[in-house]
Amino acid sequence: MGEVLLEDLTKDFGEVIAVKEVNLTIHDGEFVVLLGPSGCGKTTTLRMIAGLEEITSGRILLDGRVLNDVHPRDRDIAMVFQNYALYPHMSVYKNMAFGLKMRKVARDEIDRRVKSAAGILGIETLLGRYPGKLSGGQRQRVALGRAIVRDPRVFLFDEPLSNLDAKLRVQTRVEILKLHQHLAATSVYVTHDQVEAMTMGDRIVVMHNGTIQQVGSPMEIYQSPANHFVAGFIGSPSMNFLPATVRAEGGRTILEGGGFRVSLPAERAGGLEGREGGEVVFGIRPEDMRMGSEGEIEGAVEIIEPVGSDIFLDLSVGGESLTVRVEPSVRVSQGERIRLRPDPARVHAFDPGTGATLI
Amino acid sequence: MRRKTMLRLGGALITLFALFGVWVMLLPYFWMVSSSIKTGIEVFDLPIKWIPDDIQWVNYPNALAKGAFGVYFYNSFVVAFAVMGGNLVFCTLAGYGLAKFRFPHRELCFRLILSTLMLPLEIVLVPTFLVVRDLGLVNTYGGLIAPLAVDAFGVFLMRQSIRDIPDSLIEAARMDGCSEFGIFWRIILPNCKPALGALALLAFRDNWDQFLWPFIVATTDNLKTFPLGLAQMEGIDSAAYHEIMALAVMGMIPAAFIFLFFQRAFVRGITLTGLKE
Amino acid sequence: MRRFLMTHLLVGLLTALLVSPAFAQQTRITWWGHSNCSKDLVAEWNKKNPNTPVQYDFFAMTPYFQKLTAALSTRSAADMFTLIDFLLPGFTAKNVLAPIRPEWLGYKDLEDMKKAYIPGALDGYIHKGKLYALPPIASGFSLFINTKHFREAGLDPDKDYPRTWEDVGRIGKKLVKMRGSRMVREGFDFAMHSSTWTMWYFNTTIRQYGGEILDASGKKCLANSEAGVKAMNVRARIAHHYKASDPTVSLGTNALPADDLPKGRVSMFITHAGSVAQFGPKVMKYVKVVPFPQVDPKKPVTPIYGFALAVNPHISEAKQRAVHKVLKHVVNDSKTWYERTSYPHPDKNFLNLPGMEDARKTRYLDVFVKDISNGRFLQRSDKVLELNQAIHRAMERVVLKKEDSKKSLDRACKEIDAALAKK
Amino acid sequence: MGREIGVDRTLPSKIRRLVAGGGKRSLHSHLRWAGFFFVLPALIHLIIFKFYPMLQAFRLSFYRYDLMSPPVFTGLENYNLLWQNPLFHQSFWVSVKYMFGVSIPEWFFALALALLLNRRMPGRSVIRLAYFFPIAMSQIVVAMVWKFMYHPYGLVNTILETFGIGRINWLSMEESALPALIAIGIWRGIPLFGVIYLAGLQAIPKEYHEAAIIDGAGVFQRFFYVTIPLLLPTITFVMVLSLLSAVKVFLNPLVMTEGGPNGTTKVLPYFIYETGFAFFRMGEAAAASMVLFVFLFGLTLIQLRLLRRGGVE
Repeated sequence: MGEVLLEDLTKDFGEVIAVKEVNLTIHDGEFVVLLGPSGCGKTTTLRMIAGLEEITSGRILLDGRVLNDVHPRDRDIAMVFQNYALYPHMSVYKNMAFGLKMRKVARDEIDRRVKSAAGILGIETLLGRYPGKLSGGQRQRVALGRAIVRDPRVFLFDEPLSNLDAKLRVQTRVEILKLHQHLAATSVYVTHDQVEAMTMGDRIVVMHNGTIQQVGSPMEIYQSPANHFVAGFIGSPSMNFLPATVRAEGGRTILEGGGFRVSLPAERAGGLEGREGGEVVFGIRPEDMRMGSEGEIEGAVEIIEPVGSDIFLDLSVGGESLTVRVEPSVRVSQGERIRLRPDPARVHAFDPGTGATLI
Repeated sequence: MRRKTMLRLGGALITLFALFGVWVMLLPYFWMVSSSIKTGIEVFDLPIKWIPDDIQWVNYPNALAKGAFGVYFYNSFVVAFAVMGGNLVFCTLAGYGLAKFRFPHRELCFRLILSTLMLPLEIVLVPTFLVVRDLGLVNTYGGLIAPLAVDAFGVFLMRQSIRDIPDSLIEAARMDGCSEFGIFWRIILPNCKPALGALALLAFRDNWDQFLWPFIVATTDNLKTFPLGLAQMEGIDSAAYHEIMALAVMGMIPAAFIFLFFQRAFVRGITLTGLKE
Repeated sequence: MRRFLMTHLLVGLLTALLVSPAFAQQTRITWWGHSNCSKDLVAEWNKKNPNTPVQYDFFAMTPYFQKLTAALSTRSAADMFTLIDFLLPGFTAKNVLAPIRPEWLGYKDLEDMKKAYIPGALDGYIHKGKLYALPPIASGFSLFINTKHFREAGLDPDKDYPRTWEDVGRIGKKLVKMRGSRMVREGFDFAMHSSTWTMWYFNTTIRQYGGEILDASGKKCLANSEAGVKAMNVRARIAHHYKASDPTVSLGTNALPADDLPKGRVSMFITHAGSVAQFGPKVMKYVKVVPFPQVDPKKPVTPIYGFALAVNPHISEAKQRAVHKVLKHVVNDSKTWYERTSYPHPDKNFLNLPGMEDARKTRYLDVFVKDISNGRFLQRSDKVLELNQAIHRAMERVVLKKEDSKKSLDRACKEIDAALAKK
Repeated sequence: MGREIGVDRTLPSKIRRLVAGGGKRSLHSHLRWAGFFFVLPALIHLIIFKFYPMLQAFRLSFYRYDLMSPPVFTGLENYNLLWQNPLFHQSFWVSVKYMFGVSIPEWFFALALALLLNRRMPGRSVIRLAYFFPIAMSQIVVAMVWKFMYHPYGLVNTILETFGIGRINWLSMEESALPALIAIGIWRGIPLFGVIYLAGLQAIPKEYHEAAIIDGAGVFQRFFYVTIPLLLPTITFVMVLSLLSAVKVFLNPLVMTEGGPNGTTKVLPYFIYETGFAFFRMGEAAAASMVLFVFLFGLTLIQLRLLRRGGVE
């Protein structure tokens, strides 16, 4: 079992409120990713779960038991640290055995568990070495091994891949996922990398300024961002935002701005009801537009960025910048004026004041 | 090409200069050792003879026989090691507390501790003596050791050193089920060994050396330390330079010995104490 | 957390262990001295009196008396301790010495006791009619001359030795040996390694000129009087007029000045009786001791001093009685004392004791004791150390920087008056 | 979303905190106490053996106290006496001269030594060892050995005479006694501060020098624009420590000169010691201690400011 409940979790460091009234349920066996830019409170939340950070108010429950004043060692939670936090003066074996030794587990049991974890991670041959003599990837595995041997109810990962190079990062990502499937333990994973979050998380919790912006599966978050922030944060290159005015013309709702005029199908326009004549933020992802002569958006090509599989074009639309993804076969030249047609099902609009998603 | 020869020449000059400096630094030692194996009359003979014709090893046993030097050496060892131990334990504990915990008035605590660096013993000799007397410690090992057992410099050194140990090690240990003291013992101590070495060496040297305080506190012969024994040689036989030097040589051996073995660790220890920030 | 507390407890326990007093024996008598010359006497006592053994500890170097002060003030001093005579006024003014009881030592009273001693030998230890310390040593200063150097210079050491300070300068000049412009042998030298030695000479010389350092009330400095200036000039003339000594060698902080005579670096030197034993028979073969130089040999004044034994007033009367027994043992037999310590004893009959004939001749006891009987103790004052230092500094200015004697002494007197004015 | 079980949000935050904390001391205040407990032994020790005596000394400075009779309150008299005592002024300046006389050369020589030993040269480890050796020599031995070295017939004069310079009685001349003691202080201090500098030098990442070389900086430019600025924290640290340790000197004047000649080596700690223990004027000694303390405190404050500017917290 390993169901984690965060209730009104708040943390303030004096003046700064790092985490504000966070409520979240993490189900048993789930892999939840806390995602957000640095300083959003995700790591603080994780550390509160671990018991390393004091809770200002609110509660954390694990399987119904309040953890607030439970010592980290008694929480049955293991953590993989960003810098791995391997004890430099202990061999790999001792590093992995340390937590069990502290819990007075019998020696042969420790041996069995360390060896088994080492087997899973393929680090049997490293057991006698010291952390200083290991490569980054090896250290990463030892850190994972140290968490595994404890057989905890919850695994916490604090940006565990940020110290690895790009290739190793992808590889380890897969391994962690496999490991998760194998162990089926609840995992909370903190990262600022949306690719990691999208590929790994059963659910993603997007945080910003200490509050949860949205909780959902990767696709939910991608397709139906709860607000302007989530929409902008998820996706790469990020969603284009253009100021627009809502117009109602002949039963159709039209978003109009400098250089574009997008008309919405009736079933998508519900969220804009009563806003006719008002300002909104029109949002569209680069991949949700097609080039075409009858397109509703018009702009001049400023920068052409071929990345191999695609080409990204930076356009100037009514003085605003807009990025679009086009097929690699498309041939355009700088300064050329082109027209784009957005997929009406993928058009978003946000309240310019609150950032709330309107459609 | 010319530049290169110039550089090489410069390097050679610097090496020569360094060697000359070595002699300046070591001359007193040579003189000390040389004097310790001469007869009393030869010590100031001119021109100076570094190795006397007739080496007087007998000066050593003779000098030792002029006081209870076995006892003095023993006491110096007891005091030096006990104070060193006290420093290692208390300074490291305090350094850890100051480096890694947040508690109210932590900075004030640190400042207060540092401010004691400005209090030479001579300034507070009498009040300190009164305290020791009130604790019933006059003429005890406790009295010799207790007032010296914590040194602000040691606290500073250890704090700087421990600050460089990543917080995550401590947190990992906390999650691994270590008690707070266990963290100190199993994680912090092994990871600040070089600084501990440097602290131990300095503490040993400074306290092998204590003169004024033992002089005031030790009231019987069996509690005198080596420097007191050495100093009283002047009272016994003020012209026995050769024997005084023999004692000086012997008194230097323990500290020199420890230094020879730990100088590398010492340099490393200082290097790693976060002065680099 | 529990282990953490346990460790604290352990440390506490260890401290408590260290705290437990190392010595708790009650019958032991403790004695602090400034040198270990009494070592053998103590051993003898302990053999005879196993129930009241004496634990003798000696502390050399100047800080001994400072240590004594600290210990007396905190009531942690030994039961008995050695005290140099001139510190007595400072201690008696503060009531930290128990009076010596002549009746416990076998005398009727103090007057009776005085009769047993060389006249004046106890004067330095009497305050308001009570004796506060018992001197086993009466030490004076006499002039040591190197007979070999005298003969080399064509002088007869038995006839031509100096009687007056002017003689010292005049003869000293003849004994000087130069190499180029540098003096490699001095004719005469003053020991000046501490302010007290300086004061012994200066106080004596000013008295030889009929002056005193302080007035009768002890509150006013008279060192800059005519006698004082003359006394200071004695020093200046030997160094600068006769050039019999090298100021850069003779003064102040010279490492160990008593070493120069046996090494032949100085031909005449003033020191105390204990030096005879220190120099040893090899050196004494060519060293002769003659009386302390005077201004007017018909009106001789010499310096004397002594280390005396005092009793801690904070111990019980019974214990004081026991301490007196030890005192009696120490001073009982002046011949034994002399043999053990090589310091003359102030016993009136000291020289006439059986078995002393040899010592009188070979160790110049006649000379020493005669000088001692002309001796006067240093100026009594509870500010004596400040007096000594002020005069010492004045002397340094005169000899090293050739400052005018009067001017230098004026400054010294200013310093002394300021010190005396303090309570 | 996710508000299955919740504490009523309308409750004031204080009450919420109470509910969360359960009224007991929470885990983390526990941890804070643990930190305090680690510091506690040292703190208690310093309170007993440093602060309390210091307060006592402060109190005593307003009393006339000869150690043996009870103290008498005299207000500011002790300070007044000191102010009027030329010997105190002399001692103060002797201490200042000694302090800067020892530490300023130490700053430079120790840095030079560290630079020297940081170079590659044949037999470097042996040379290093030889230079650092004086660290191991104990103070009393230093005092005694140097006292004999400065003897009119001692080694120093022997060497000078071979160069045709006349004999000087170093410790007996007003002009030379303090410089002689200063020389010892420097000799003994250089190795320790050399180690500290060496440590600082070795902690400077090589890249900075390499970057400077690429930028075309010469040896001296690199020294002034790379080494010195990066070494600044170490430099200020050495400055503070060398001054503080120099001002404490006591044993050398005691053993070697007894403060003479003419008071030219009577450093303030010696003055304090003498006034208290030889002249029995503890109150005056305590007042002098206070002056020394305030002086050091001021000096350290100035230096700490420099230190902070140098980048050390």
